Amino acid sequence: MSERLFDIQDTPLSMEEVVRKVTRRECGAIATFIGTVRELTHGKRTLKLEYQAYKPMAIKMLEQIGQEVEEKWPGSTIAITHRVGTLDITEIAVIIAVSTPHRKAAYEANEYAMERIKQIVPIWKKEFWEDGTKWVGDQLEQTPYPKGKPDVKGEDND
Amino acid sequence: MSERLFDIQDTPLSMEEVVRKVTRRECGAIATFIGTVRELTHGKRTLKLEYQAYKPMAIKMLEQIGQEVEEKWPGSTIAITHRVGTLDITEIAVIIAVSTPHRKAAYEANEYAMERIKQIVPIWKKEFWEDGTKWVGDQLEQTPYPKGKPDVKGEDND
Amino acid sequence: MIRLLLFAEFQEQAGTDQVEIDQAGLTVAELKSWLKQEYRFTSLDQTMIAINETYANETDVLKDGDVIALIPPVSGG
Amino acid sequence: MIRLLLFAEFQEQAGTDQVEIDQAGLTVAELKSWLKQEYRFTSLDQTMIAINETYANETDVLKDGDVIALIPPVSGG
Repeated sequence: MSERLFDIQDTPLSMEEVVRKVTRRECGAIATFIGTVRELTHGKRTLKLEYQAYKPMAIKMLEQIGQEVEEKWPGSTIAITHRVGTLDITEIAVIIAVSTPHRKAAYEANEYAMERIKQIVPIWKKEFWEDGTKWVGDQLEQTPYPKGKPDVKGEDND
Repeated sequence: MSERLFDIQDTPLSMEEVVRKVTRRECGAIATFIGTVRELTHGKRTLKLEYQAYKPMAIKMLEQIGQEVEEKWPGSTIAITHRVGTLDITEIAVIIAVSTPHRKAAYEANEYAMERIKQIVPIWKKEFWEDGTKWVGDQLEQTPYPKGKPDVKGEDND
Repeated sequence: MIRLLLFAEFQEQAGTDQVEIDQAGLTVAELKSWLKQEYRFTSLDQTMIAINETYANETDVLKDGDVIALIPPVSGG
Repeated sequence: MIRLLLFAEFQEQAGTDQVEIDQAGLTVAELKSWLKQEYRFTSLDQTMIAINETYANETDVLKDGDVIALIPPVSGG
């Protein structure tokens, strides 16, 4: 089992493993977010997804998110693993686990990390529908890079 | 394996099991909260904890929280399992899993459920320290029942 | 008869997890007063009463066959 | 030489996941213009350039030996 706090892998993700990485004696709260492949988006049926990553850079960006989280929520520990390859409906695409001494911070830090993943981590999703395929990441989900580039410093996300 | 969405059990809790109960094809987001036994609280060292529940009523109250969540966040599914008995440091006391079509609601509903557990579910925690024991649940953590009784209708928690 | 369930500190104070009481007709408020005298329980003021697994009001009346529980401030989670 | 990594739609448009280019000295902005002509890539305006695994500015200059990547809007999570 990998002990990397931030990882990209092409095999099914294990909640137990990611949560274990952040479990510590001084923490009473662990908030976990699990992103799964949803069948219907805006009424359109997804058959499967494919995720592709620029792996070394994606891991660096996940590590940066980790640093941001630990600065904003002192005492927190975060681990993130993102899946790549072909995923079926209900399979897990990403797991974020954050442990903190107190509960509120665990939720906040987790949500922050998820927002940042969607902004700066070089991972792309290809949707497979009954009538075609598309690499998403543009206006389908959000306006990308409103400032012309990803907000790599994180100033705009409080 | 139990298929009760709301349960009290005296054996170690499984994240995989609780998350599986809320995994659905139409949901892309699952927020999980895991409460673990923390070693230090306000600088005092905990050796272990004991949880006791009024089990049938506790399950009824968890079910009520589930109804509240499904009313407040339509389309969500929630499962909660609470442990009873003696727990060592880092063992899991409670798992709350909420699946929703969209991410934001999963975090919100999860946090709401946790607040409600601490208000209305008849479960008690006994702390074991090096110099003694105590059933907590009074001013140590919060002022209980500010309105003279638990807010069983949930009006005050938005 | 009415069955009275005891948890946490009350269970330890009483040395048992339940007792039978013959107090049908009392209100919840009257039950608390009676318990203070009979069992010398402390901290009953912060304690809720459940009747048949539902939180009761102070004015609710106990009936024969009810299952009553003392619910001190909870601390799950 | 400079290695140019391609992902997602660019990888499919080019039919390969990387190409070698001999364009040291160009700025990132100039590289984008060159790529538009050379490969007829669409949607380069919304695409970031990474130099050696770090997001680059439009004015950064490519050096020999750099590993460049086209980063279209990301969609992980």
